[in-house]
Amino acid sequence: MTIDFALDCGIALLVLAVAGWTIVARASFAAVVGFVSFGLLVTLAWVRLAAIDVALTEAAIGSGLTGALLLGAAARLRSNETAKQAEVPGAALRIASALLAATVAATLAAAVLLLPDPAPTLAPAAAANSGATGLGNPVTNVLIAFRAMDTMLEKVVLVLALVGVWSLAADRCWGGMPSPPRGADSGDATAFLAQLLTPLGIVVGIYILWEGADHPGGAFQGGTILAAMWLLVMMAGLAKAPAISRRSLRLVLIAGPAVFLVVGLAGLWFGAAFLAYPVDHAKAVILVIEFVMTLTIAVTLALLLAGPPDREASP
Amino acid sequence: MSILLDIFTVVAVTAGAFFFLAGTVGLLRFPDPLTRLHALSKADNLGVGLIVLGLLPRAAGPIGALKLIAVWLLVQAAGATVSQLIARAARRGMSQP
Amino acid sequence: MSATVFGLCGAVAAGLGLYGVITDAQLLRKILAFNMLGAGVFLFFGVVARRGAAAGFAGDPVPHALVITGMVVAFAATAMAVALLLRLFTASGAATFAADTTSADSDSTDT
Amino acid sequence: MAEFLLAASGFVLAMVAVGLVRVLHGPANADRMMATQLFGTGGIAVLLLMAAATDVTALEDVALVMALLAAFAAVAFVIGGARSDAPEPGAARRP
Repeated sequence: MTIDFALDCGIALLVLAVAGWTIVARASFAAVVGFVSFGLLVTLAWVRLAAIDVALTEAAIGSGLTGALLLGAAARLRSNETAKQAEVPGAALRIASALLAATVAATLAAAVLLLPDPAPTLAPAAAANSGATGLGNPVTNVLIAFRAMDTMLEKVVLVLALVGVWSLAADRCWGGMPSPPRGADSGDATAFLAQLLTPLGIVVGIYILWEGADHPGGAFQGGTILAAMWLLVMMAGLAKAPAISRRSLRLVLIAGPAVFLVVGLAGLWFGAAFLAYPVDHAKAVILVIEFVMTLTIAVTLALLLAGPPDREASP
Repeated sequence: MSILLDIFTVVAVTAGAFFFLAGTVGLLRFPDPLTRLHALSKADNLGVGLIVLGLLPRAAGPIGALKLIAVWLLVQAAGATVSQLIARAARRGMSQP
Repeated sequence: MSATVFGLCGAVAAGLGLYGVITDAQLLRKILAFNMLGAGVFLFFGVVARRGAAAGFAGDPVPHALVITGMVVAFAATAMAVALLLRLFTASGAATFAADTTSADSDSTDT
Repeated sequence: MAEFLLAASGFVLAMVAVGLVRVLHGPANADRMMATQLFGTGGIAVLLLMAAATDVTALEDVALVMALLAAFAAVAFVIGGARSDAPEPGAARRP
């Protein structure tokens, strides 16, 4: 028991130390490395909170993909950094914002300490209804069945964000290809790593998706791993980013929300309500949704990271 | 039998932890990025290997053991290649002041 | 007990993130700090979930699902913000808000 | 046995923490890139030990994902860091 507690305290202190270092670090590159370390430590915190599904998501999206995204931006903004470092705000503003931040942190901490006891929970409800879907992982049940509307709208948000990113392209590049960050001359080793890791990563991604039915895992985590592998191949220069005007690409992008909508409307037509799954085939329908969703998530996340197209489409 | 296996686990995990200690000491003591990388990648990979070895008797059946070995192989392969990448970056960084 | 530790940790991380969002001049660092603020708030959900452990689950699955959705949306928002920042940089050569007043000559394209 | 494994994972985590302090301190970007390497080995070991200590085999999947994403982040670091170290391609682009 005491070892447990000491380990928790150690992880928490480490998270905070890295967080503080990241905020005060001078160079952007250092700050992003600090942020990725922060994310991986928060993954350990989620593990200790017995939230394995969330830990998987944090490791994949919160740390890995976000880190790569910020790093790509930092590299492009590099020429700007030294010139603008003088623009730190004055001491008065910094003290005021430190006070504000401390107040917010103290309020949140007080809220943690004053949480009602016994805690309100929906776990019994989730357990009672888990028989309806035939899945063993309660988090997947909530995501795909009990709160399916949230998940469907989230897919729409992803596609909208991608539309937003693409709309920042220059006019002449519209329909062209994005250029994700690429190794200039580190050629061989990057290519080797991509060739080695990608097949393994695809297997792991599908495995995590498959496990998601009964154990921690699922479409988000699996899709993120697939996205990372695609990006790795593009970063190593082994594959080009697709032109965003490609019809097949766009079909994959809308497949996830579309399947969700079709199932939802079918539920309205044949059954009780929007997104009501057929009672006898709930598991099969959910697995189809998850599979299509994984593909859409993988492609959307990878393209979000690749940024707006900046090369004209080659004929 | 189970006591023997437990002793095996304790010995292997302790040895693995020792190599993590050695890697950290090397990281702290060595003078330049290339030697630090050497300490980190060599010692820590050995540490993971020994810890996986120690945990094998406790794995959930042959499938669980295979998964542990797969994790170890993945760490080995990725670690070796990533070290190579970082070493190149370090060399480039040193050649231009 | 351990849930409370991570709750306090999340609270402080959120505070640090907020401080970074306000005081860091570079927009990229603001985006990064905002993600840290978000991670702190997500941990808060984790505490509520852990305390709600019941019915044989180690935690309440509903907050877990909310956090997973939230993380994906946070990534989408971050990608959007980074794209806007890079566009601002190519259009005006600026990567801070302050540049609007200090180097007004360089960003005549936007106001 | 569970307590020994948990203590071992705490020890390895402490080693990762000390290494992280050293690595983040720099001074070269190449030092900072080692942070992923640190998590790619040390973080995996911590997770595997925790998995064995608590009998939650799903933690091994987290270890698997962390190993993959650490390698991915390392490639991003090396590419981004190389760009940051390279001489600037003609100062800021001004219209």
